This record gives sequence, C-alpha cells and structure tokens, in this order.
Amino acid sequence: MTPTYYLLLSALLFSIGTVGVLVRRNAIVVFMCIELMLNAVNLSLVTFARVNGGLDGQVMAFFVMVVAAAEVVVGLAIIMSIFRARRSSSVDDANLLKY
Amino acid sequence: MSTAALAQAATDNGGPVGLSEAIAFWILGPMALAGALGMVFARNAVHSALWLALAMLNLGALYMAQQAPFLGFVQIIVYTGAVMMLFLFVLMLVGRDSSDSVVEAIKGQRLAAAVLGIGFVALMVGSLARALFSVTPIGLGAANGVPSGNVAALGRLLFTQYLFPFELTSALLITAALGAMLMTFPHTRTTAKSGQRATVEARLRGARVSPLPGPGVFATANSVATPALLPDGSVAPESLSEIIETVPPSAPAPLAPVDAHALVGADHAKSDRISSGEEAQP
Amino acid sequence: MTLQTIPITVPPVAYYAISPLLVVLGAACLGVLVEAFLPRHQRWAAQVTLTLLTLVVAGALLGAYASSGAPAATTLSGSLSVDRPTLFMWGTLLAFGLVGVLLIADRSVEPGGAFITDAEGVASGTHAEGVASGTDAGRAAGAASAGGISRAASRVGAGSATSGTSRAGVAVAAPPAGPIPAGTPRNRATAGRAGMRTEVLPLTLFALGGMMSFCAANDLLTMFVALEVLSLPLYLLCGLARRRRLLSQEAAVKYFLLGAFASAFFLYGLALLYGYAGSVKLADISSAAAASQRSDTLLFAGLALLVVGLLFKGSVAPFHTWTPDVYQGAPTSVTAFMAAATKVAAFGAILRVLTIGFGSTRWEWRGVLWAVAIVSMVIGAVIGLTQTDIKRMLAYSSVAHAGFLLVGAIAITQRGLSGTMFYLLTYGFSTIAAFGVVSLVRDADGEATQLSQWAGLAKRSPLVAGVMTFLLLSLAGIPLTSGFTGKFAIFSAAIADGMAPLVVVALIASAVAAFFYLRVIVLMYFSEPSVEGPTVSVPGAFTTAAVTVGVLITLLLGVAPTMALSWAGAGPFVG
Amino acid sequence: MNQNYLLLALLVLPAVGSVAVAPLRTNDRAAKSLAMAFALLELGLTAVAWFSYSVSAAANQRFQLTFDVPWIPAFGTRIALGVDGIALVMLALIAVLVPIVLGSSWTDRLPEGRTAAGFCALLLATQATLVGVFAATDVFLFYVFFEAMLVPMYFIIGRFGGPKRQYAAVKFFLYSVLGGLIMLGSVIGLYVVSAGRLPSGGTFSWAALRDLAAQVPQSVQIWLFLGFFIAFAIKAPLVPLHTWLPDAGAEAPIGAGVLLVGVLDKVATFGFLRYCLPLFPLASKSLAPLVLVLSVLGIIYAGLLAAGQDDMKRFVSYTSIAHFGFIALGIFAFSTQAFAGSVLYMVNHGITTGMLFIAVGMLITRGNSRLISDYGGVSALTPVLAGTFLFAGLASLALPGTNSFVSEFLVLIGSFPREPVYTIIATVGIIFAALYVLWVYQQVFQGPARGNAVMASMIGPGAVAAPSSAAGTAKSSFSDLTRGEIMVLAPLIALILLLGFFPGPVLDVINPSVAATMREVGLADPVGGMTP
Repeated sequence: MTPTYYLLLSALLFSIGTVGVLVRRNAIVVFMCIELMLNAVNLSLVTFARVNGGLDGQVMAFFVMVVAAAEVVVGLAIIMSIFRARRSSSVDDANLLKY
Repeated sequence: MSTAALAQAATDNGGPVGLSEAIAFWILGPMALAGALGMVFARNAVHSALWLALAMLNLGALYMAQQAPFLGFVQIIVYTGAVMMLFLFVLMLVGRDSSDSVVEAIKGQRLAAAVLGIGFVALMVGSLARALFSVTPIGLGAANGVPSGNVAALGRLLFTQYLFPFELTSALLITAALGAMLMTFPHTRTTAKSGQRATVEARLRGARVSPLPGPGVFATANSVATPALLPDGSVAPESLSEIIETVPPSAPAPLAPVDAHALVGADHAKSDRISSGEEAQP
Repeated sequence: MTLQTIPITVPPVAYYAISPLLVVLGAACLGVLVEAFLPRHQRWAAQVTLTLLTLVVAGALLGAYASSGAPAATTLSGSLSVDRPTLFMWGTLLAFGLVGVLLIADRSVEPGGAFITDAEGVASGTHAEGVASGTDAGRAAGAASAGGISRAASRVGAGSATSGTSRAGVAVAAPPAGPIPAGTPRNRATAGRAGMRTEVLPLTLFALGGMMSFCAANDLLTMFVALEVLSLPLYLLCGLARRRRLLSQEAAVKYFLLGAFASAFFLYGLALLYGYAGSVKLADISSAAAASQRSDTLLFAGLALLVVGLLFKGSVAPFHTWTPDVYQGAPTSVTAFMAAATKVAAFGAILRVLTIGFGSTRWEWRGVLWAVAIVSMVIGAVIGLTQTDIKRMLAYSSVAHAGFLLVGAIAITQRGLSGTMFYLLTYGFSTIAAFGVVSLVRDADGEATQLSQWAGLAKRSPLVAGVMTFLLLSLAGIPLTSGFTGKFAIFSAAIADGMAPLVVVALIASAVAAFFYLRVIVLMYFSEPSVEGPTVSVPGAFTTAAVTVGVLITLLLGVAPTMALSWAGAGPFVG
Repeated sequence: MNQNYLLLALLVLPAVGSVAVAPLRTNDRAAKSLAMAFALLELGLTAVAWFSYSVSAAANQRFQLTFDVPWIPAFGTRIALGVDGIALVMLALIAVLVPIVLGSSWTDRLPEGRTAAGFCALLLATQATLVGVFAATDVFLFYVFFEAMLVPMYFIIGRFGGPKRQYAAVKFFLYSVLGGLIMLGSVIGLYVVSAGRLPSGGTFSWAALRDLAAQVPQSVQIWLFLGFFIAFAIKAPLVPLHTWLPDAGAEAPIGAGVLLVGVLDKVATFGFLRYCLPLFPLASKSLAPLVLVLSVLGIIYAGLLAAGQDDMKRFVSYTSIAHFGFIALGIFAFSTQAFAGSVLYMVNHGITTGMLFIAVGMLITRGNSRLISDYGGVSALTPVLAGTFLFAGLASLALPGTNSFVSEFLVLIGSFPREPVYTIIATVGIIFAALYVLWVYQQVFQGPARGNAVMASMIGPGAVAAPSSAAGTAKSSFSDLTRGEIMVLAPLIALILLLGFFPGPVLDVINPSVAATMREVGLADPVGGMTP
C-alpha cells in the first residue's frame, strides 16, 4: 500500500462534498458539504506533506482549519439572519433574485 | 484502536506505509467515506451533521496515522468538537424545517450533479493514480523527529516561513467575531432603559396586572405547545408562545365540563392524562 | 522530557514597503476598538474620519515608497512580493477604497445610510418591507398559518397586509400597527436619527487589506488566507442593506455559499500543486514545472482547480452565477466598491499566478482560458441584453468586462500585464461612479433600479442623465472615454501576442454589449417620463465627491492616459 | 517642427461653441444666434485655411498646415493634424454646410421638451468631430474622431427626430459601432504590424504607415483592409450594409439629415481614398472587383428602391445611396480623373443633396406630411419653392451647367477605360435614380392641387374627409418661401452654379493630392485617359 490511497480517499471525499453542494437544498447542509470538501483537502495536504517530506503541508492544513472556523462563524451568522427573516433555510426559498 | 497507538505507529516508520497503518487506513477510510455519504444522503439536517462529525473524527485519526498528531488532535478538538457543535447549535435554532424537501427544484439537477460528481471522481482518481502510484514517500521522520517533535516544528514554521499568513488570520478572526455580532445580535434598544418604577407603573396601569397564563395551565397537558384554556374552555391567546408552533387546542368541547371538574378533583384522571402526554391529539 | 530550544529567527520584514498594507489592516483593528469604546453618536464621525485618513495615509506612504525607487523585492519569507505591479494595484485599490468608502459612508441620499441601523437592527428588519414584502411575507404568512394558530402569522404578515393577503389568501390576522413601513416619512426620520451601523467601515478596511494582500501574495497559502480575508467582510457587507432586507440577505447567503464552494476548489488546487512541487511558492512551482520528471497531470489539475477559484472572484463566466444576484441584492455602495476592487484583486492574483507560476507552461493551458474568455464575453454581452434591472445589467456588463480582462491576462507579456492593470483602473472608476449614480435615482421604495423607471430621466435631471450617459459610453468603449483606452491597451497587447481571433470575438462582443448600454441611454433621453417615476435625490458631499472623481478620472484616462499607462507598465512581476 | 495652429483652432472652435451654447436652455434665440456666430467664425477660419493652402507646394508635400504633438506615448499615438487637397475641400464643405443647416433649422418646431440650445450644441459637436476626422493624420486620432462622431449625431436623431426616432437612432448607432469596432481591430493590427517592422517601435503616423505599406504581405493587407472597408462600407453606405441610412435619414431632423448624407457619409469615401488605398495598395487592387460589384449593385438597387418610396426623406436617402455607389466606383477604378471626379462628387453631392433635403424639409414644414402621395399641384401655391426644388433636382440629375455634371463626367471618363462594363451599368442606374427626382417633382408640384396635405391646408383644419395620412392637422397654409428661407438656399444655389461653371479652383486644390494617392496605389493611369 502507498500513500496514494489517502489521496484517492481525499478525492472521493471532495467529490462527495461537491455533489452534496449541488444536490442538497438546505443552506446549512450545503455548508456542511463545503466543510467536508475542506477536510478532504486537509487530508491531501497531510498526505502530500508526508510524501514530500516537509511539514509545510501540515502547517497549511492548520491554516485551513483556522480559516474554516472563521468561515463557519460568518456563514452561520448570515444563515441565521436570513432564517430569522424568512424562517426557512432552504436554498430554494431564497429565490427573490431570479429575474 | 486507540489514538495513542496510532500516533505511536505513525512515529515509528518514517516513509513507507507499514502494515499497522494499512490496517488502520482500511478501517478508518471506509468509515470516513460512510460518514460523508451519510451526510449527503441523510434527509434530516441534524443527521447530516452527525454523519459529518463521524467523517471528521475518522479523518482526525487518519491524520495521526500520517505522522500529524497535532493536526489530528486539533481536528478532533476544534473541528469536531467546536465547529461541528456550532453547526448543531445553529441547526437546533433553525431546526424547524431542517429536513430537506425531496422535490427537485431544477429538473434533472440531481442526475446532472451525480454525473458531474462521478466524472470528477474518475478524473481526479485517474490523474492522481497515474501521477503518484509509483512515488515513494520521503516521510516525516526527519522533520518530525529532532529536536522537539511535531508541534514545535510546526510552530517554528508558523513563525518563520508562514509568519505573514499567520498574522493575516487575525484579521479573519476579528472579521468573524465582528460579523457574527453584526448579523445576529438583536437590535439594541432605541429608548432609554426603563427603571423599576416605570416598570411597575406600566404594569399597574396597563390592561393586565397579573402575569400571563403559562401554556398548558388549566389545560389537559403541560406541553409548552398547548395553549392555556380560559375557564369557559376557549383558548387564552396570551398564553401562545411567540417562538413555538402551537398545536391547535384539540377537541376542547368534551374537555370543558371534565376540566371544570378536574380543577377540584379527579386526580386520577388528570395524572393519567399528563403522564400519557398525548392528550392534545384528537 | 527535556526540551531543546533553538531560537527562532524572525524573517526580515520590509516595513516601509508593506506600510500601506499594515496601515490599512491596523486601522481596521482600530476601527473595531472605536466601535467598542466610543458612544454611539460619535461613532459615525470617528469611523469615517479614521477610514478616510487611513486611506490617505496609506496612499501617501505608497506614493513615497514608489517614488523612492526602491527595487522590487519579496519580503516576509517570500510571502509578499512588493514589485511595480503590486504597487500599481495597491494604489488602484486604495483609490477605489477611498471612493467606495465615500459612497458607503454617505448618509444623505438614504437618510441614515444604506445599511441596517441601530434602531432597526437585524431582527426587526426582518419584517417584510420593500419589494420583498409582497411575495415573501405572503408566502411566509401562508405557511405559518397553515401550521396552526399562530401569532407569528400575524406578525409576519404585518406591514404588507394587502399584498400578503392577496397572495396567500389565508393570512389570519389583520395587521396591527407593526414595524414602521419603509419609505414613510416616519421611518426616514427614525432612521436618520438612529444612524447606520458603523461596523461596515472597519469591515470595508479589512476587505481592502485582504485585497491588497491578495494581489501581492507570492505564495498560494498567503493567497488563500488573503482570499478569505477579502471575502468574509464582503459576504457580511452584502447582507446589511437596510432596504429590501430579504433581497440583501439572500444575496449574502448566495455569495457566501458559492464563494466558500469556490475557495474549496482553490484550496484543492493548492493541495495538488503542493503535492506536485513540494512548495506553494509561485516561483517554486514554476521551476518544478520546468524541471520535474513527474507527470504534469497534477500540475494541470492543480492549476485548473486553482483557476476556478480565482475566476470565481473575478466573476468570469461560467463562474459568474453569483454576480447578478449579489450585485443586485447588496447595498449599492457595497456593490460599487466590490465591483471595482474585487476585480482588481482577483485579476491581480490571476495575473501573478499565471505569469510567475505558469508562464513557462502557457502553451499548454492557454487554449482553455481562450475558451473561458470567449464564454465570458458572450454570456455577459448576450444575457446582459435581456436584463430589466440596472444593477443586474451592470453585473452582466462586469461579466463581459471580466472576459476582456482575461484576454489581456492570458497574453503573458509586459504589454498584456500593463494593459490589463490599466483596464482594471479604467473599469473600476467608471463602474463605481455608475453605481453611485444608480444610488441617486430613487422612488418611495428606495432605489429605482428597474430600467423602466429610468425612462425620461434626462428631463427630470439632465445632469445625472448626462453623467450616466458618459459612464455608459465609457463602459461601451467609445473613444475619448477611459473605456476606450483600456480596451485599446488590452486588445493591442492581445493582437501583438498573436491572439487576433480572440480579439475579433471581443470586438463583436463589445458591439453587442454596446446595445444594452445604449438601451439605458435611449430610455433616459428618448422616452417620456412616467408620471410616478423616480426622483433624483440631491446627493450629499460624499456621494457627489465619489461620482465626480469617478467621472473626472474616466474622462482624464480617456484623454490623457499617459501617466497611468506608464505607471502600469513600470515593471514586471517579481516572484 | 513648425507647428501650425490653424487646424487646431478649426477643431477646437466648434467644440468650444458647443460647450458655450449648451447652457442656454431658456433662451432659444440666443442659443441659435451664438451657434450661428460660431459657425460663421468657423467658416471664416476655414477660408483662411483655404487660402493658406499652397497648391504649388502640394506636389511634393502631402500635408500642409501640420500640427503634431505626442499624445499617448505608450500607444505611439500623436495629435497630428494636417490637410491635403482632398481633406481641405471636405473641411470647406463642412464649414459651408453648418451655417446653412443652422439657418434652415431656425424656425423648426422642436419636439416637446427639447431646446434649441441642445440641438445647436450637438450640431457644433458634430462639426468638431467631423473636422477632426478630416484633419487627422494619425490613424488612431482618426479612429477616435470617427467613433466620437456617432455620439452627437445619435443624440440629434434620437432627441430631435421624427416619430420613429428611437428605432432609427439605435439602428444608426449600432451599425456604426459595429463597424467602428471591426475597424479598431484593424487599427490595432496596423500598429502591431508596424511595431514588427520599424526599429523605433509601433506607430500610428499615417505617413510612416504609408511608407511601410509596400513591405506588408498581401494576406495581412487583406485582413487589415477588410477591417477598414467594412467600417467605411457601413458608413458610406454600400449595399448590403445600407439599411440604417433610410431610417436615419427619414427620422433625422432636416438639418441633421443634411449633415448625415451631406458630410457624415463622405467620411467613408474619404476613408477609402485616404486609408484603404494608400495603406493597403495590394489589398485594394485585389479586392477592387468586390467593391465595384457592391457599388454597381448599390446604384441599381438603391435606384429601384428610391422609385418605390412614398416618403420623401427616405426617397432622398435612397438616391444618396445610389450616388455613393457612384463615388465608390470612381475611387476603385484607379485613375486620376476618376479620383478627382469622386472627390469633386463628394463635395457636389453634399451641396446638391443638402439643398434637396432642405427643400424637402421646407415642403414638409408646410404640408406636415412626408408622404409624396399627400401632395399635388403645390407649384401653383408656392412657385419659388417649386423652382428651388426643381433646381436641386436637376443638379442632382447632373444637368450640364450644374456642379454635379462636372464630377459625374469626370468619374465616367476616368472609370470607363479601366472598367467599361461597370461604368455603363452605373451610368444607367444613376440616371434612373436621378430621373425619379423629376418624377417626384411632377407628383408633388405639377397638376391640379390634390392630396390630403394640400387640401387640408386649403380647406382648413378639421374639414378633411379622410386625413389618414396627413399627420395631424395642417396649421400653416401653403405659403411661399420666406425671405429667411431664401437666404438659406441662396448660397447653395450660388455654389451649384459656380462649381458648375468654374470647377477649376477646386480641382486645382484636389489634383496634386489625387496624383499623390495614385502614386501611393502604385498604378499608372490607364491608356487613353485624359488629364483633367
């Protein structure tokens, strides 16, 4: 076995996240799918760090976590505010902006 | 499989993947995958979040298996512990229609997304496999080893090589805090805060001196979703909660005499009703 | 356990070179403190002063450094590259920031400012109002009342009784005296008294700091963090409009979800490139591409994913789907700032990545970007024709312009670089001023963004119509406006690099796009105004200054662009 | 270098006038007077330029009165002005026509809500851009004016035109912008080509590009030529790209219409002579058959369409298209006489068609209808107007003694040796088109009084049984030309006769430049030609 399997797993997770973003209608679930994508990337980064023999990948994964945390806060705040306005977090209900 | 053992296994071998790691991978990997799939397919958003937490936990363990113990713990503590809990928290707040509709908004969108996803998987897997299967990893033995281990080495990188992005993340965190307050903090008051005297006067001169009836009071159930009934058996509108969906007062007609009676006695009947908890249903 | 300590040597920092960036970010933090400690009635003045002062000081530092003739260099362990293009783009960003802040801080056009106010806050702002009220409150009311007895139904239905009930038909309760309906004198009065939430100004500065880091970033990780630093404040700013709350919040959610989606792609690209090159420094990627025995699949897969993220920010079709919605929903002043400044940041980064990181392999990826540029120009021009809302129309125009910019960006030459940067400058000023004008045309419900409402505007307000016409002609690329010189710079670079067919497509797309700009002019000048048409508010000093600056620079760059062109062409990227 | 500021003054003066007139929204009379003052001043300056131009020096000096300063060094553009004989006569034509246009619009009823200040300002702005187009000797500068010209004209048509003005204005603008953008591609291409061949880098200087022309391979020349050609063909307009002109011409106010067909469209034929031929000689020669076919097609087609028109302004527009075909034929026949004839034709056509347009306008003002079928027997009511109309018609028909005769004759004898077939077809076609002028004259002016417009004016408003085509009610009864109107028309009549009998001075100015163009194309006159 080689570390490539980790990368394949990562690619699979990333794709599942992508599909999730495209098919799910609930804003929070969509957002969770995006988080899954970020996690998949982290797995890749950690694996590449090992393949390349440097810790940069791990540092980057760490940065991704920090960024993701901040993103989660902002994202959930926005979703909360729109939920309060319309009492629904479905992406489909957010359709005023269609022409 | 304890995480400590995994971390141990990880530090043992430098580059190539050993047997113990392979076993760990073939257990954790499918579980992570299952978590991901479960998240996408779960109809209920809370279930989705839990599935995602499963996937993240497994990923954390995989990090440890890959000589990244610090990241593994951060993943479990910060990501799974804090971020996912934040998700769950918001889901509970927003939870009213957290289950997804099955209706497709755009015709054929699911199919298209699935095809797209499978195509993307094939592309990525194919290219990665072609590009990397023959590669032997260098391993992190050197980088993680001397002099002070993984965490210190990461810290060293963070404050030298990645100093600027590290400082820049502070802007990110401030933005996040500011934004959360801005978007969700309810409106501040427009008038001066009224003192005790004013409150008392308002209460005494207002339409109602007594406190509002609680939901469920005088009624047959003590669920907050059940309205209070007035002595004549009609619903007391003041008792309706602003934030909770109220169950319509079911079948009040037969209850009216019974209830009036219940006020003075019939302990058995009342306790039965309360314990059954389904009284409100017709 | 013994800990051996090895002292950390802090990487050298060229403080003077990055002083503008430090000033902007530092002032943003200061702004947060102001928000925390100053009493409410002083905040607006303090924040505005602080922000404007910051931008001026940063600009002065930038000018001093640029004229000191210091050589281009990278600093902070190679995270930031302060070279001539960086300085040009920083200057551009600071200028857009200044004009944008003037629009954002204005409280005269919309009494109390275009943002949510202290009085209304978020929660009460949710009560239906404006355009959103009709359909949405009705739907919400219908849904709520179907659920059972609900006071919520009557609460949500409030303020939009007629439209709400007519649509839902089941809204139970008659509306009590709910929140003050938007647009009434009373509402305006309270809004004017309460004033806007001044957090928007530090947020703007954070976004600006992120943009400056973004286009100076010399490695992909810094670029990623900067991308988030610039995006998060923008997501928030989009959702803070005081009028048409639902529209605004929806824009924020869409922008956020799609933006996060795109940055995930950027990140995966980063990971693959790291796997390929063992480093995320652009120069290392380039040298790895030149030397590596490894299969190039990773390199190009990584580039493709990376570019998706970048093109998204630059709103290049087919990654533009957020653009019209967000431009329409966001407060107009934010749209103005975002349209101009984000483009600079995004294309600054695209130029840097393509030039330094992938310049040596350009023959392999250029075909794809040709196609993308064509798609963007065609989609922007053609779909722009069908728009009935002026903000959406300008959004599609931005998509088309992104295509033009991409034409210049993929000519990896000095001419292409300077032409693209010059175009960013010209486009930004025209666009900011155009959105500034849009914010002036109002009716009782706020801004009158429907094109039909603009009919006969020239009769009511010849000056505003004239200014808008000039800006639209600039966007269309008519000579003697900056739009023309910008187009000329880009197209000549592209032809010189052997991309004549692409330029022909671009020219035809410009002709198509000219039609929808023309439509607005036709409406303003040749149509008779409707009786209940919008009025043009008399702008306060801030908006006047912003629009005036935009118009003057549009004219100046159209007639005498020499200086700006020489700045744009002062030097190459240094990686 | 010796800078001559005369052309700069010619360029700036109308622009200043435009800015000065625009604010006079409340006082129509002051606006008109001020605009007229500027136009007359420009006319005076043009006369100075005319006499400063040395015919004797023209043989070895392509441009005179040159002015040259750098503009945008990064693009290699310069503000370079200068005139040769061809440009000079065009400048003179503009300077003459603008005051006349202003005069003819003096009493126009403007659409509601429009002010004379706006109209005059736009007219002067148009004049400034037109001067720029003809005086530029830098390709980039030429392009800038070529495009900028659209904007004021667009507003004139769109704001002051007839009922369908929106449609006409947009159509006009879009056609022109499309052509202009295609030309922009070629302009940039020229620069890139020159950058590759000149040690000093790219240039837009016309003279430098002309000297370079021989080195550019034919395939490149053809592409660049096509860019310019399409833009000019739209502007001219040549036949499949002509459809905007009848609409624009019909909807434009009379004054703008005169400029539109009188001068604006000459930009295209001027462009053929100045840019297409000298800069792309190989391409011009190899693509000449295409142009000739289009020209002749245009003559025949436009002539036929003119016959079918009931709208007088459309009718005049169609005859113009036919005339343009004729001019293009002269240019692409490559002979000195034909060139000279074409240039002279450009001037004469501006004058005669302008006059025809103005006469039509005066008739329309009286009858409130543009339809030929609404008129009949008008000459009994307005003998002077009828005479003027007939005179303009005959001039347009190239009756000997009028100016058109000289130019038409020159084009014919110049083209015939090289292109006999096309010339014969074109002659027949152009006579057809011109004959319809007489037919219209007969319909409108001869015979007993008839037609809705005429009857309405005689009986009085409201008494017409079927006023379907008469636009509204005729308020003014048919009166003959006023003194003011005669003053407007008189200079045109004088010019027509003068140029008919004494074309010499103009030809003297034209000829050296024409000969130079001939050298630049690299062709000798065909055997059997004559020197005019």
